[in-house]
Amino acid sequence: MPWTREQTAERAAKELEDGFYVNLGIGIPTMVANMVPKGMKVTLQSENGLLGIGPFPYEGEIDADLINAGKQTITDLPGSSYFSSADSFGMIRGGHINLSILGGMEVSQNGDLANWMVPGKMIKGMGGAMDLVAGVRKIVVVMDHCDKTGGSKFRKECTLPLTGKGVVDLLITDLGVFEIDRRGNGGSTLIELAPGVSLDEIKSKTEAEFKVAPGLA
Amino acid sequence: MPWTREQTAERAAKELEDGFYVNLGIGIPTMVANMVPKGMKVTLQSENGLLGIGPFPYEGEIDADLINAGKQTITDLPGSSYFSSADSFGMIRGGHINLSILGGMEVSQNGDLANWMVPGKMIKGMGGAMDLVAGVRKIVVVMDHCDKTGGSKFRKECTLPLTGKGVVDLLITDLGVFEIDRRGNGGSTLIELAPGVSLDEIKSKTEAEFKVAPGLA
Amino acid sequence: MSSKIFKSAEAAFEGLTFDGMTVAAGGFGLCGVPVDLVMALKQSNAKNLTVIGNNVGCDNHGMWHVLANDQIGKVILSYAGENKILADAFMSNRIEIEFNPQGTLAERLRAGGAGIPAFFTRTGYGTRIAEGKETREFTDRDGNKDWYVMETGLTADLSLVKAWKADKEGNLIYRKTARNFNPMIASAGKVTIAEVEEIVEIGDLDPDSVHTPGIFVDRIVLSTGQPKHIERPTTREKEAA
Amino acid sequence: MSSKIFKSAEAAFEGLTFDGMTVAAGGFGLCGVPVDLVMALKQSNAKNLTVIGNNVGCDNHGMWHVLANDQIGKVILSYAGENKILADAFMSNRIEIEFNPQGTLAERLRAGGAGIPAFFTRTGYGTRIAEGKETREFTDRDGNKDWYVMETGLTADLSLVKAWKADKEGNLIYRKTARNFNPMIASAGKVTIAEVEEIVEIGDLDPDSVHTPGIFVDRIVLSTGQPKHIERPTTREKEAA
Repeated sequence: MPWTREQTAERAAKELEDGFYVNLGIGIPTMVANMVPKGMKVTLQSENGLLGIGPFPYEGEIDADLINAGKQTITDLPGSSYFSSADSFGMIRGGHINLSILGGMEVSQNGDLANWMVPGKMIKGMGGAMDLVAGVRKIVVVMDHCDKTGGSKFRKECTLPLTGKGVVDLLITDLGVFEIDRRGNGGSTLIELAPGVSLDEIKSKTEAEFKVAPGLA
Repeated sequence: MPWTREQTAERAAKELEDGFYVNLGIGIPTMVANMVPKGMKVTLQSENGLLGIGPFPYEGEIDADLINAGKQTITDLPGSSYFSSADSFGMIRGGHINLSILGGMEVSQNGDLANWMVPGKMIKGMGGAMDLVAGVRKIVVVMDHCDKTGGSKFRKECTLPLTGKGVVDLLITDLGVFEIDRRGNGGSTLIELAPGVSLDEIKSKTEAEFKVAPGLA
Repeated sequence: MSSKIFKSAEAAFEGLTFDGMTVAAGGFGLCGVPVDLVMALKQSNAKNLTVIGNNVGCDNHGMWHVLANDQIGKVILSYAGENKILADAFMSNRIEIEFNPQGTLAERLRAGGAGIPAFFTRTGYGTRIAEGKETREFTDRDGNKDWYVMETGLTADLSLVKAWKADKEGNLIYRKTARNFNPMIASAGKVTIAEVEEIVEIGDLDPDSVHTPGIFVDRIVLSTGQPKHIERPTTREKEAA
Repeated sequence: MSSKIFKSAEAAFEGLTFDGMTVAAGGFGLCGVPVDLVMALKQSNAKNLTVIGNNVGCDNHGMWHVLANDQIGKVILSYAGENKILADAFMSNRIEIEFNPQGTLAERLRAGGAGIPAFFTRTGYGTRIAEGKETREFTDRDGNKDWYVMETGLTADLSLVKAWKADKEGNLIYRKTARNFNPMIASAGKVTIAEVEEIVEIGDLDPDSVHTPGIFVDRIVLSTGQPKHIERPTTREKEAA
């Protein structure tokens, strides 16, 4: 049985480590914020200029000057800090953020990511996605394994315009988890299967070429 | 009679305008700080990170955390602001400082300036001088017209290593004032003589070629 | 001694606008937007503007009004969502949009203000954003070789920023995430106008805590106090006691 | 949850030093220098260091001690005055000095911390500083064509900074002109240690007034409170009453 959205987020949360500074994208990645293990310290960055994102505010306590990158009202925490967009992306581009978990439209077997535009449709813009994938130490992409028509979103080559070339370290889909050796040209390796998902099933639903970790074959 | 150091500084002070942000070098330029006309607002920048330099502190009120670029203890003023060296030189390089008055070893007729090293001697370093001459809107150099052996310091070409190429707008010496059309390739023009200094005298003491403004010839 | 303080946004605009000019405005979504100044830009009726900002307003808010008044020929932004007029104008080729990665846009504005004509960034390498731009390989601090894209600095004829507090020198302090693009945009303008919620006396701001030194601010206006809009008000339930 | 706070400069250095490493240290003259950390660097006895800073101490102070201990092979600085050992070592070719314009050095460190491998600046064009470097013509915002020099980002294996206050997250606030190179150096270190005059509780620093966010600070030590030296104490007379 494939992972649910919640289970996919829980799998992504296993990439968190104590002391990490993390940037979470919109959608399933946002759910990871509530899955930090007890006793582990993780600091969330919002690329519009906040380190230390707190929970959503109580009604009546919202502050128009305090939003996240998804334009939602949020709160800060004791120990938070605010900074400009230039300083924020200095942090990101300079490799100071340990981990970013992002959604994707397509990922290729060499770690290319497409998640910002579909030709012919109105382009909303890439916002901070291109900077995050270029700068953050480890990039985890969370997405459905297949599109609505059953086509593989994990591909030999992305068909959509890229957000970044050779940027994805780990791909988590509803069917399994792939490690991508984006720097070493070692390609992709399936390292986990969702419970009840067979190797044959994931192979049949994947266009990308991948190795299979020992123990899964 | 050539201008004294004080008179040279007073001549330089005529370049100040209301609302100007100004960076003053060490030596004669520093004296300009005390020559701002009454009612004129001039804000002094110290490139180590202060906008709004105040007077020297009273004894017993010195603060080791508050120095100018010459390492002297200073004070700030109401309305001052502190910033990092990167932000300070962003201001300078970005053309936000209206005027800098600096000392010089040699100036050439096309506006080159040498004021940071003498080959064979220990090099102290250029500090912020190269950034100032490259970034500040208007560069005024104040120096003695001749060196100790009577040689002209205003030259066809500088013989010392340059601080900046084509950077000086106005040269004030103890003998007179030269405008330098550093962008338009219009060369140098003598626009003022110190009282009692003749055109012949300044010509005989100057290696650089220069035009003479109408009224002085 | 002339004052930087102007009575109104309209007064602060006097003599500054012309057709074909470039205007940069602070804000991220509806947060930290100089709304009075943007309306004064609309009232100026200057045409064929190039507008720089993270976004150019969104439906019925901010720079959207200037867009709706048909004053904008080109926008330089990172996000064009939630803006139907912009989408329509773009899809029918009535407006040019130059998409920038958000961090690249922020850095281009900082560079423009700091006298840096160009810099290299890994952001966008191998994507459409790099097409037609110079690329080059550098080695990072960990010894990894990577390809980088050259991006250029951005400046504006007029910069419009929103701050929380200003003193009469033009020193600015921003509040929380309303800071966003405002500091770099303040530095990138040939002329910069700041709209602020409070004007305090000289000496009332802690000089160690000033975000934008007064040197970057030419004119200051007190905000008329329009309500701040929120795109996605989000709250949580109070836990049971 | 591991703590960023260490008991002493020596403790904070544990496991961080090695021969041939690059160390960047904040300070301008004797102002804003992490003196305890610099002495710990001396005690580490790591050799053949490359040291980055505006200056490398001055006679009997700061990084001069590390220099006097013969640990430094190369310095990257903007000012080498008031430092006899450095002058002697340089004139006798026992040390390499890379002179940088002060603003270029500051920007190179900022660039290194911000993932910018190279940028262009007008500073130094046509001088010795530009020799061997790529130069290129750009047009500035006023339409002036000028030549610019390409400079590269700088990072360090270890960065040593001095701040006024820190909280336990590593958020830093500097005091007056003791800020100088410290913020960029904090961002340019693979590992950054901050020496501070006061460690406050989480929540005691105003989040709008933090100069260096804690993400850039790995280890924190409380200063032992050595007296701050002043190179040129300068005062004025009290006016007659």
